[in-house]
Amino acid sequence: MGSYIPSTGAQREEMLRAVGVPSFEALYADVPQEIRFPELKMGTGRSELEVAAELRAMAAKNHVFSSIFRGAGAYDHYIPSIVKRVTAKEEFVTAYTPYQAEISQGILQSIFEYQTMICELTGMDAANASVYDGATAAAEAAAMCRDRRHSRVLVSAAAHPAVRSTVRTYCEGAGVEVAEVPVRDGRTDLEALQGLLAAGDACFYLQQPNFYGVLEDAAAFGAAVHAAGAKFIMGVDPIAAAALATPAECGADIAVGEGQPLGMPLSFGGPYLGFMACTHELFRKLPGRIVGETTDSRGERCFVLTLQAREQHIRREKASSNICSNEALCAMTAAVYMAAMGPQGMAQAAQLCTSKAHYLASRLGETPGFELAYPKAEFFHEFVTRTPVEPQRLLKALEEQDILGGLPVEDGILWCVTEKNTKEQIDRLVEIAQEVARA
Amino acid sequence: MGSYIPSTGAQREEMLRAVGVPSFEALYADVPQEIRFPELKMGTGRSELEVAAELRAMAAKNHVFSSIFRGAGAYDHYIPSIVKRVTAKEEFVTAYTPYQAEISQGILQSIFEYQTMICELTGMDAANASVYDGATAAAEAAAMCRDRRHSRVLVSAAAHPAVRSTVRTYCEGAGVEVAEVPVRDGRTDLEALQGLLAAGDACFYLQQPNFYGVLEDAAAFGAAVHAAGAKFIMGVDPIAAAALATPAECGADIAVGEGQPLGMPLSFGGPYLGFMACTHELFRKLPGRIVGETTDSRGERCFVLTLQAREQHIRREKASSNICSNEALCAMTAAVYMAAMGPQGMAQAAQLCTSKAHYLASRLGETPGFELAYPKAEFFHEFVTRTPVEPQRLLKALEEQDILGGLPVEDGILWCVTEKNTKEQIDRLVEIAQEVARA
Amino acid sequence: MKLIFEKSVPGRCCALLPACDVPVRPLESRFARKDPPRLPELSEVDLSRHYTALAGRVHGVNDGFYPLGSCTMKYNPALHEELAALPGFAGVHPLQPQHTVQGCLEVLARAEALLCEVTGMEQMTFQPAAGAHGELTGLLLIKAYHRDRGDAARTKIIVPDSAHGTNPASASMAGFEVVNIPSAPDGCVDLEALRAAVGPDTAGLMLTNPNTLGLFDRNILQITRIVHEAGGLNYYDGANLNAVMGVARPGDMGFDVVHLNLHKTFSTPHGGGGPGSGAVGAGALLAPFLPAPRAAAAGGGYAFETPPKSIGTVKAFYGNFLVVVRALAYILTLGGDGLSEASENAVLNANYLKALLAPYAPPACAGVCMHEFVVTLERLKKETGVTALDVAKAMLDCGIHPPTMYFPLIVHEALMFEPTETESKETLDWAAAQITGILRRAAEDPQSLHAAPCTTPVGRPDEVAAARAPKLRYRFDTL
Amino acid sequence: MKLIFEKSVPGRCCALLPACDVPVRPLESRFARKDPPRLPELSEVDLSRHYTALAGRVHGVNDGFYPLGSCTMKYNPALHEELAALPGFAGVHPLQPQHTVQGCLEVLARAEALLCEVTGMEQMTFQPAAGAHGELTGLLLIKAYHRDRGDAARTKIIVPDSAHGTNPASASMAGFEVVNIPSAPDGCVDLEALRAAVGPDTAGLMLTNPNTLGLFDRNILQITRIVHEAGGLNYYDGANLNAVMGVARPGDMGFDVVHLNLHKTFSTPHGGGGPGSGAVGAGALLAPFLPAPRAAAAGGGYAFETPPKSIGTVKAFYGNFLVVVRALAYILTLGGDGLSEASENAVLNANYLKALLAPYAPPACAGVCMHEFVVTLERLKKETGVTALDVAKAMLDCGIHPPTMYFPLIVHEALMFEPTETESKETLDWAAAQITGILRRAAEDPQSLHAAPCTTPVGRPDEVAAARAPKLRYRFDTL
Repeated sequence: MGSYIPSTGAQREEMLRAVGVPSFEALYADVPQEIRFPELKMGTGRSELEVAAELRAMAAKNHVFSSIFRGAGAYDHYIPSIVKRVTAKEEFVTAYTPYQAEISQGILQSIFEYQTMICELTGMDAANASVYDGATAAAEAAAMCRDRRHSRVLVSAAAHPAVRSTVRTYCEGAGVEVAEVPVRDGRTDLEALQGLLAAGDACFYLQQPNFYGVLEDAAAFGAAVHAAGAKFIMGVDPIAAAALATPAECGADIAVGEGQPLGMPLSFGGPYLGFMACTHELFRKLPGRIVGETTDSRGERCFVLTLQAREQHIRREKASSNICSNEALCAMTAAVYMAAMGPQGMAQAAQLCTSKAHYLASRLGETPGFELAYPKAEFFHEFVTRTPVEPQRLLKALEEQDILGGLPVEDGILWCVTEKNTKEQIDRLVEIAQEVARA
Repeated sequence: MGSYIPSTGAQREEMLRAVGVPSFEALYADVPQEIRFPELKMGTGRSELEVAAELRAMAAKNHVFSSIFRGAGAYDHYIPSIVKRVTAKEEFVTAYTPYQAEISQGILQSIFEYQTMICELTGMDAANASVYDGATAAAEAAAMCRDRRHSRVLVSAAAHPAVRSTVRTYCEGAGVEVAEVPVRDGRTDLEALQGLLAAGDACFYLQQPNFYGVLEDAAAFGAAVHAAGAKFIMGVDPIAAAALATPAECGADIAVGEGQPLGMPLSFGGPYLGFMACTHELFRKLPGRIVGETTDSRGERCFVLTLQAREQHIRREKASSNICSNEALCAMTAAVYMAAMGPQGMAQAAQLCTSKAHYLASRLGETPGFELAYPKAEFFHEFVTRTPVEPQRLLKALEEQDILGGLPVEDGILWCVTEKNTKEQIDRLVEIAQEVARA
Repeated sequence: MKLIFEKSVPGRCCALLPACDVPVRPLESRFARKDPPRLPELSEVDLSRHYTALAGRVHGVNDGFYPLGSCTMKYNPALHEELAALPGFAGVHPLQPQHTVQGCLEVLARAEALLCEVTGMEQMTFQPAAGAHGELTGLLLIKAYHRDRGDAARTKIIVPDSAHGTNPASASMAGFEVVNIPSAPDGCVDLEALRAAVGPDTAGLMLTNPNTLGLFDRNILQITRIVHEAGGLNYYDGANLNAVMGVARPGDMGFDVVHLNLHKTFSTPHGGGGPGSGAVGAGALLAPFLPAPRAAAAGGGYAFETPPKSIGTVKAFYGNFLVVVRALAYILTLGGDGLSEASENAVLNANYLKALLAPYAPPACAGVCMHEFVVTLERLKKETGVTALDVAKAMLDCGIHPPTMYFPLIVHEALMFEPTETESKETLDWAAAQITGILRRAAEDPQSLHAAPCTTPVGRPDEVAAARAPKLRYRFDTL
Repeated sequence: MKLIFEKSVPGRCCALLPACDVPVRPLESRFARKDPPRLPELSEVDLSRHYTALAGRVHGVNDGFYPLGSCTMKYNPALHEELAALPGFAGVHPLQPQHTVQGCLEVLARAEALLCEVTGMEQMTFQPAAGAHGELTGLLLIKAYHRDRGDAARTKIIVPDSAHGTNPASASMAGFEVVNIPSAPDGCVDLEALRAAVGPDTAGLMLTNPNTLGLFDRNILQITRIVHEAGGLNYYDGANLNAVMGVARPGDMGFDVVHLNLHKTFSTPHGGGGPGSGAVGAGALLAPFLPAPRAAAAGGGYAFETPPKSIGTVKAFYGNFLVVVRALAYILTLGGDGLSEASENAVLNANYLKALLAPYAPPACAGVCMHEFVVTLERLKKETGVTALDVAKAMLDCGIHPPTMYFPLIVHEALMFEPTETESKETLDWAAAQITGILRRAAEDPQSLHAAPCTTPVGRPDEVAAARAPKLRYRFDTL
């Protein structure tokens, strides 16, 4: 039987005697007899060899595609080896939340550095130590904007579906109204937003690039939202953020996003990372852990969890969020990733993504029927094409060649290209697409 | 271009100025002009992404079998996860030989512990910190036994071919005669050895279990060798050693072996580990690094490389071996493996190997033609069967089912079974063998 | 030590990405940012040493004893990390066709079945990423249930005052009004107070059992019955499940919904504050409301399905999947017998350590405890001036992670110890000797404890200054 | 700290292996051992903490500066470890059918071609596991060559007295007589002494260039010509190749055989003393004698072949294959331009550090050095009593791994620094400040240096006692 209990049978007997009870059974005297020691209907424990083999067999039932052209909220970027090596260090992996600053400086400093990098990436003034993912970051950001006079939450319909549904779930729980701003030609409809905005609105959430890969005229949305007295929340892709006008430059009050592209593997959807940053005016409303700099008893710089007066363990039902455990190791991963890439590497990644995505778009465009769904829009590394054949037929043909094609969406297929996709892979995809179109 | 040089171009210029030379070129003034700066005919440097993809593509050109029934000097044992995790720690991986004891206690202590475990496994009095592999361990052991009056080296022909050829290469270099003791019925011929033994013989090397998996009557060989005034060297499998009479019990003067089964992956043949242990009389002749216990300036127990007077950097041409770098990280791997397994786990591994090997032998035996080649011999986890069909035909059929069958040898096929082979795998192998035999 | 930004050298970099093998296509300039982010510029050797140095300034479970109460800091097996890193798990896109992710779906479905068996629930979601996230989810289920029944009056959640702070915060986030009820001195529910609190406005009760004083509430069946009879539902905060796996199931205790902290009870590592997994199990009443999607057996394989009355999603995709992989490996390793053995030994270890400390650190409650216990140093403080904080800080100098301090709030100068079952008798004996040594020293040399810790990389931080004038990011202009 | 045996508890274990699923078949009892080995009995948490503690007592390249002369302690990229662990490499049996190991053969063949290009050799073997093993192999090639020519008289190998100790030891192991020749004060070969030494009994010369004083022998072409004209062959000890990659090739210098330390020059980690790889390259004369087997292109793929006059094997299988994987990744990453850049910067770093130290630690030779340099503290010792050893030990307290001490033997109170190209200017500036600080302190407070180190886990060990009464294993009976 598998077990991670070090004390031997003899030691356990000795300990029971020291405690003064005759048996394990006696330790549970307070548990009502009728519900005590149920028979758990599951196998008995197994050896490491067996469990390893069984989980490996499960992993083998999944297909890992050798080239991936699907994004839609989870992106196949290159992960530098040093990122994996650093974040596998047992000290980082096995520690708890850094309550005891004196023996947690490694984690605290790494998060302080992470917060700084997120601020640099977004142009914002302050960042927290992470929330669960991009979708919950959006929901938490919306909650930050609510006050007695501002309640309704507006969300672009061009935001990721999971973001929209998560914001809705959170808001419905809190009894807050959510309204969606429609999409036109792959872009959020600014006029529609202006028509919708009303005095009691708390905020508007815009995703940049949006779910269809399209770049929005973010600053114009920011101006419109502020004119109505609401807050402007931008959800940004962190790789694109290295190249695009920052949320701060676009007038955002809060910037959030899914941090997975910053060094986290696809992992069937998690663990990922929600990052959150905001202006100086709002930082005391940020949810979750925040690390701050201070000095220790010896006068040296050190770091601590700070602003805890915001948090649930102090404020209890008056806290604006209940978050405590966040995604600290993912935040460290993002920090190591950004440090390894540096400003040059981030810019290079962004440029490779854009160039390769445009190359695929133009190559696909050689075949009639593969027109861009939103030809007037600028895009970063995702775009939608119409298809001359049923999308599923094309995707099946790609799958047979070990290629994960784009995601089927209303107007066709949503393709994604990253720095990992070589010209050879792209050309091969186009070749297959042409064959399928001809067939 | 790939590079691991941190100093920037500007810094390099500054450093050249500080050194007082105008250029890199000037640093190489002593290199004759006619051979300076050859054009290296190889590609320019590449990014990490590209190199990772290229090496992964090479790895993908190999086939990793899902079940392995081949041993013959490299064994597919289960490697506990903790072994990999511990030995991947960067401190252990990136340190040099522990010359500076004060900041190398981690490595020194782990090797001291390894030496102790090897002594326990073999029953011998002292062990070194490893040599390159089992074959070179045999060659080094033979060298330990030579003196002015004893020179010829006798080797069992039932030893692993690589051991025999390596001993021969080493001895030929040193101008020492090697003679092989023939095999009869899968066992080393004791009478032939007795006939061969002569006054000037330095040693006799016996492998237990031998290359054909067969257990030798080792003690009888020990007695015969000692009677002739020579030394008795035993080469042992370390998993079998947990169950078999120890080399010490068999009268060995030196015990050596291939340590790969102790937690090292198959790795296409290396890095592996040569372990060496000997009696108290011989320990000052052990080659290579040895760690010893002592006390530090504060009176505390600590560990150092010791007995360096044996070694090449002191004795130069009078040293009996030239070894310095050995397989320290593999030795640590073996130590972590043995500590994780403990005496119970080692005994269990040995019992599983033997039981499963005998199960395969008996199941194969159900099909006519798959007779044991050496039916009277006891075996540990390897055995030879004759085959009713051409061995290559059977092996090809197994390969098609993702099974690496045994190794073709003179008398048939040399099978190996370990604790990793499940009953299901064994039954499947037998089923295929029966099909091939019927076809 | 220096910040990573202070080690940055302009122009330095790692050579990670290739040159562009297609025509370079710059973004339209109107979309471009003005200045590049001031990320650090380092070589790989700089990075390696920076983070090696940071790792040396962290105490993890692999470094030593970590009896942090309520956090269940058990040992994290090496196997789990190996399995979670398998390309067959880590390399899978969440939106792949379902026939290409049957292994992932199997992980989710099997982990669900096993955890339902442990908790006595019907179905489970892995979407919540942490315990608090699970609480919110569970409360949204309760809310959806009452709404679905057309009962709009049930707007209140009852929370004992001994509860973790997340309970009231979660209830509030889910749009409930919180009714705090006082607990008995032993942290158990005051049945009279509960009876007085329930009514037609009761949506439910949130409870952790064993409670935050480490006691199993012997009235548990009455408590859940009172709430049920009032038309409310019972929420089980799984923070303390490590005491009762295979011993008693929340479902059998009368709970309708349970959240688990896989990163506590099921041995997945905590990562310095996440990623965790706050899986939520629902009984028959609440299962139809679970978040979507949920992996289920279908046609010889597995498929995602949406529960009929799903509350929607509480996170993108399916939760922290790789954490579930680890938890599944853990459960398969232990099996039913191993799970109860783990709980029994967690309880034994707590009682043993409590007994060793008792002469110097009086327990807040008499009798047998569950997997954790609370001591009060009120008298020590009165007699010597040494506080629970001082004692905790002195433990840092012994290489022991301090217990949870000043919680639960109902105990003065509280220290809450949770040794977990993965500590050996020797470790407990050693730790007890260290701690009693500190407590004895409190009388002889209180100043030395006020001055602790001395051997840590930094001394006590000035937390007040940190909060008063927050410095939340590195300021490049202060260079 | 405790030994692992002192942490053992009878009956404790890890649950690693399954129950037997076939009939248990005990070994015939006459073959069984009497007592089980006294291996330690621990749980996984014990193991994890034991080795975590040991790792904390090791200084690796990831921890900081490591200027150990002659050892080329450059940074070991993380990528290499990731690639070497790929199942496609680590999971391959050495005796698989060749069509199932084409990737492994490609690794060997491509690494061979690239390293031959760097060294100017024709063919290469990866069988030797370390530098010294490569020396033995190379000398056996020379021996086989002369024997093949029927020239039995060539029994002597010439070795300058500044050579690494492995050179004469290897020559002796290979059955040669060693002729030591004195070197010039700068460690270069004394041409007259060489001319006097060569003759019809000369099998060959062993040389490292740059030499052990860090100087490139400007007479190198004359030296190799003298040996060749006498009928001998030239052996290049590759220990110092890191100075001259892409700058000068041993083959072009006149060498017939070369060994490389992949774990030095080609950035594979040293593992605390191995596994390394002592690849041996042979020119046209010696290639036919290389060990068997050797991977070579064949029929669109790769196959093993046996060189026509092979000396046999010097190790089982094909050498430390996973080390070759790492070296190949390194060479592909750097490329031809990167290799010469690496050497140039290794040389620059050495000269820069030498310049910074020169005011306090006089170099043993004037002028430009190659990738390493030697200082002599003879005068310091005379004036202050502080020895090179004292200075080295004081460096431990600064977090710097000391340089190689008391080598080469021809320099008194020698310290040999090799910073390598992977150290930054800041690191060199910082280290120089630390070291010059120590050297200044030697005059003011020599006693503090005799007492160093103070901050390491242990103080200076009593090496004499260790050698006099060797304790080479744990004694259970002393418990």
